[in-house]
Amino acid sequence: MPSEHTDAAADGLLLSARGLHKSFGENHVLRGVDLDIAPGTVHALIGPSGSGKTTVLRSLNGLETPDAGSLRIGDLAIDFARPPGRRERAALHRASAMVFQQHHLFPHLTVLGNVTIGPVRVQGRDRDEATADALALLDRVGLREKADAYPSSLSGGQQQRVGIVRALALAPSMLLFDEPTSSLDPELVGEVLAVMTELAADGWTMAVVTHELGFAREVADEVSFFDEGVVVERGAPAQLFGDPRHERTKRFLQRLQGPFGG
Amino acid sequence: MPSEHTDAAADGLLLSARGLHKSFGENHVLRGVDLDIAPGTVHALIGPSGSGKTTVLRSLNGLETPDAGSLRIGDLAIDFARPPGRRERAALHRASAMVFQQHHLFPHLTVLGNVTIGPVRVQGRDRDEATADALALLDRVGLREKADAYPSSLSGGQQQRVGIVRALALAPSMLLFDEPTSSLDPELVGEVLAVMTELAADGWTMAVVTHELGFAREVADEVSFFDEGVVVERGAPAQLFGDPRHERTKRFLQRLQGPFGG
Amino acid sequence: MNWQLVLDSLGPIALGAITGTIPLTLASFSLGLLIAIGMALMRISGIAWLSAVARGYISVIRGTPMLVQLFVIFYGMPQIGITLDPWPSAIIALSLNVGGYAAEIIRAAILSIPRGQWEAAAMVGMSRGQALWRIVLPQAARVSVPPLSNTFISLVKDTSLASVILVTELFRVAQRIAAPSGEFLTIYIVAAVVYWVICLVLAGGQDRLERRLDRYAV
Amino acid sequence: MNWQLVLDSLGPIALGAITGTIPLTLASFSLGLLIAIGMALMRISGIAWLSAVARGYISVIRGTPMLVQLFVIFYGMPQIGITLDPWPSAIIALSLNVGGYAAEIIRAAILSIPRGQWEAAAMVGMSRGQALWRIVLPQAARVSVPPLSNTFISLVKDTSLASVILVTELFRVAQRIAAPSGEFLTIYIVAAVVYWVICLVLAGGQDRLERRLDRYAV
Amino acid sequence: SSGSEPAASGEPSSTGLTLEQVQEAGVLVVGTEGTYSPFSFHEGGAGELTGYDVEVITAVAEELGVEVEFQETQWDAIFAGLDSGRFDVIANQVSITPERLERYEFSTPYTYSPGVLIVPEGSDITGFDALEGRTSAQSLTSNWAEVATDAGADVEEVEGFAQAAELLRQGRVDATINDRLTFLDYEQSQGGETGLEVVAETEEVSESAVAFRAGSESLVAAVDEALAALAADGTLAEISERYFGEDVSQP
Ligand SMILES: Nc1ncnc2c1ncn2[C@@H]1O[C@H](COP(=O)(O)OP(=O)(O)OP(=O)(O)O)[C@@H](O)[C@H]1O
Ligand SMILES: Nc1ncnc2c1ncn2[C@@H]1O[C@H](COP(=O)(O)OP(=O)(O)OP(=O)(O)O)[C@@H](O)[C@H]1O
Ligand SMILES: [Mg+2]
Ligand SMILES: [Mg+2]
Repeated sequence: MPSEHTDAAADGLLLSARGLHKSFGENHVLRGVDLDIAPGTVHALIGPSGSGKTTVLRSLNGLETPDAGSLRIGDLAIDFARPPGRRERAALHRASAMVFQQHHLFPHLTVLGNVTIGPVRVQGRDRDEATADALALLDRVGLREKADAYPSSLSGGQQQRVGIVRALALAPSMLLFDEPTSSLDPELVGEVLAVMTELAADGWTMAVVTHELGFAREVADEVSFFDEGVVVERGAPAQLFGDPRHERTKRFLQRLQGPFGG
Repeated sequence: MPSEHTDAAADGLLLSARGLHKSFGENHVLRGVDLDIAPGTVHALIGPSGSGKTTVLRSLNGLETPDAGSLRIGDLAIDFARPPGRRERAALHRASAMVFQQHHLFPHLTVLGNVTIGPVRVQGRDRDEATADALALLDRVGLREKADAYPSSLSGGQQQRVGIVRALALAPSMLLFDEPTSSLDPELVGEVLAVMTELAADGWTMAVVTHELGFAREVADEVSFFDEGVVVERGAPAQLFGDPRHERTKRFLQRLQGPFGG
Repeated sequence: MNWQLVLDSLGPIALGAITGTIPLTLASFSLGLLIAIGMALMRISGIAWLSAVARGYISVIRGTPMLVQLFVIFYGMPQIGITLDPWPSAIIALSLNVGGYAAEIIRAAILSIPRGQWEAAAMVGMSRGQALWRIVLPQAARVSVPPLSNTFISLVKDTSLASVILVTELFRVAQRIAAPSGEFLTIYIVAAVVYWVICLVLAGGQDRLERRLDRYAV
Repeated sequence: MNWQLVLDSLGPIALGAITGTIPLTLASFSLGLLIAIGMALMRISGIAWLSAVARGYISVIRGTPMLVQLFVIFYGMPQIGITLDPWPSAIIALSLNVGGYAAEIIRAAILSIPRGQWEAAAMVGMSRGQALWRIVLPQAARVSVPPLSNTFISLVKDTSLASVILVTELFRVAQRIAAPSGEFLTIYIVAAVVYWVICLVLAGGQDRLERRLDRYAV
Repeated sequence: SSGSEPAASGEPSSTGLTLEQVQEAGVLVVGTEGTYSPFSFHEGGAGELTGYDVEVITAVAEELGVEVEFQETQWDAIFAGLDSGRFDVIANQVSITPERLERYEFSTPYTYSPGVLIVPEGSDITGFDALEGRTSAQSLTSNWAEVATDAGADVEEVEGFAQAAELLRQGRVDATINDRLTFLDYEQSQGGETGLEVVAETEEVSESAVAFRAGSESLVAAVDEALAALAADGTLAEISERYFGEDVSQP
């Protein structure tokens, strides 16, 4: 279940980003990105490689620092006009939790250790309580019996589900997914998408970078199409996939279907 | 173009494997695999994870040694009743060339170095001649200007295309592909499949392990469906995909389409 | 071979190992590791002057003979008013030395941990310090055990240099025994065997540690 | 500080480095690397007795003091009829030593190269020997440069031990200069500075090599 | 006699040491090798520290009315130890040389020993003039290397007499020059069967004495007095007879 402190602001949004800019050296990667996410909704981010989707998502979690723009998540508001301090970045880490493409589980900790290290060591929760919660979450994704296994002994799909549980256990106000299935064998993709679908149904607020157009179509409440560092087009999935307004969106959707169909 | 020494035997087949068995410890992975490939045809190998597809392909190239069974490629015939010697394995390496899933390019050599090291150092060909041929092949896959780049500076799709050129440059009698696109970003898959489609049109004999059912359907002449170490069903793609005879085949094809369609 | 001499020397030499070589090695290695971690972190801190200090330290320590470092600490520093006893001096010199060599090993090991681990730790809410101690260093340990054991095993034998600053250890005992009879070759071989036994024990520990850390090999 | 003595000693000590320390280091390191590659290959050969021989060699070499190894080769072997001159003895002892330490480094580096590289080499038609020299070792070099430079820099200073078997090098020259007056501390500091300069040059070489090998970093 | 010395008792310093300071401390700290037989070594190898120099300095301390404490170190650290105040004096067959006289003070000598030219039995070298172009093994600790060089020999430096003897027996050097006393002791320890023989003796006699930091005049004077007293009452001669079978404490 989503944590209680999911606070919508006056505008009814949980997250609102305005005019995010970011350059890596000469490379102007974000060129004014706006993003709005209402509480309890799933927002899909799609677009070609290099268009800045990952950079936006990492900015939301405080792993990347935009050069300009502003961001509000819940009651945390940050203006990137001046670089955020250590405190502000820590607050961003706390506000959302991320599921990485390459999962980045901690290989030297067991599955349970991966899930509880945040709640126990960082949030200072009671170990027994955190363990009980973690086991309940693992149970939900069908991995309770793997609690004492090390990540290296799990399949890719199992690892990714542990990554999701690690994020859930932090009780964030929203979840961020960066192509959570793109490094998985085709047969394992299903099990991860199924878990994500359930979370959406439970009312979690989610931002999902994905190439799985099927998932975006079925599960997302809203889709943003990125290209060259801006949101070119946003809308409900039915509209954006069925009747894309921009030429660039159309071309992208065709290209992704590939030469041999889906 | 395929090399000239593509020799079909009396049965009209370039490759014929019979009763291949292989165990890893307790794990009986291949349980009597038969495979026939006619010269100039594309044979797709599909099936669930762990069914033994990679093991078969590696056996064809001599990277794995079956415990029993026999294999004929061109005029090379090997009976695995007794373990093949170093000579026989070397002959297997020569008979076919493999494109690996993870490409396994040599990171300390340039693209050109990767492509020419086999012809020059192993086959003893003249360096200038081999270089000219390699550049021509690179040109074909659109990578001539990357000849002096190191693999680490290429995108995944470019790396995989170099892997294909490295295999072509060996002038083998057939090409083996082990899921050549499954580690690629969705957008890069197309460029690799396009090259493979061209090679098929040129008349190369190819064995392709793939999850890209679209490619198998359009390009393959024949498809073998693997499960638990045996070929459960083989046939033309239209028949096998359109009207699978075995329950297992049906279930697999459904699963691969996934919860959100293709 | 004078077997009687061998037998008679074995006891005192082993005693020298137990009262000198082994405690000196253990103390210096533990301290040295701490120094090394500090220096490695300074070198990769990205803060120019910290990094320069660490570079200078590593360069001087690795670049000059330990014998001279011992001399300077024990015989040189009293001339500027700092007089330390033999054991503290030896431990300082040896651990500074370990610190210099091990810093490079640990630096390489830390850099070998993928950036994603730091990021996952930050995402989970850890400070950089927490990420270092709970996530990165435990993983770096795996990579650095074999080269660190080279350093450790070298240290065992380098402790013999401490005899120039009045520390009595294995090799000094051997020299004493060799002096009256002149049979230095025989006695030195006995000493070598005792060193070898110590190093065998260490190598066994290294194997066990490597296997344990391999539990979670990626 | 006796500055006149410092000035007077600098020339002879530097000469000792040029005629003793440096050639001894270079010869022993090159030979030692070859031994190390051989031993590393033996250890991972999968052939039990080869692997056991390599293990034993590495254990004895790392486990016993180089001083004793020098003594055994120079003073011990004549007793079984093999008499070698100081320089050959020193090069043998030092390169055997480098071989022992570097073997473990190179073994770890070879094992760190993914199996796919061996397989791609086999696919291309290479023999195991060709795969090793053309594909695996060049990549292993990248991983092993930093720890090997630790070994190299240690060797520079360990050459001073060769003075006990009559090789005249930097440190022996320093001792000779210090002996009549007893000003060992001063002269040793001069010697340390000369060692340091040598090691700075080596560390510079290491940096350049690392950068060059990083060209194709994965 | 003193009073002008600034260093407080017990606090090591690189300046000289007065008799007063030693008496106040009640202990004379002596630097010695402990591995130099028969002058400074351990009984049977692993026993108590003993030897000619050790006994002489112990007797001197007794005359001064203070305890004696030994610090054992390597030869190349021994002067650094004295400089840095790690010990008060050195008793380790330190020969008096012009260079050392510039930096240190010495007591009256308590060992007088000629050098001997030692060769393998049956060698064609019969005197110093036959050393021209031959190789001689010499310890760095002694000054006999100069004699060898002056005689035209190539010098190989070794760590001690035992190594020199080994090289001679293995035929890898032609000769060695060392204290007669050292050779006598070596012969004794080998039961007379050394395979080596003395073929000549130097004119020059090496004089070894207790070494002090410069500025220790009052202490030197007291030690000289003690040595004189020990010579007078036959103690020195008695110690010497026990180690060498003759009195080497007098010229
Ligand atoms: N740390 C970095 N340093 C330099 N450039 C970077 C960095 N991270 C990203 N970039 C560059 O920023 C651009 C956008 O990258 P980003 O990863 O956000 O794209 P994306 O939309 O997530 O693409 P993909 O679908 O391939 O993951 C790319 O050109 C990338 O090379
Ligand atoms: N070198 C090996 N050692 C031990 N077991 C192995 C080895 N190679 C493969 N296996 C096992 O053999 C079985 C078949 O593996 P294989 O890679 O051939 O399957 P696959 O059909 O290619 O599957 P995937 O679609 O996942 O690539 C698996 O259970 C695998 O774990
Ligand atoms: Mg991305
Ligand atoms: Mg496979």
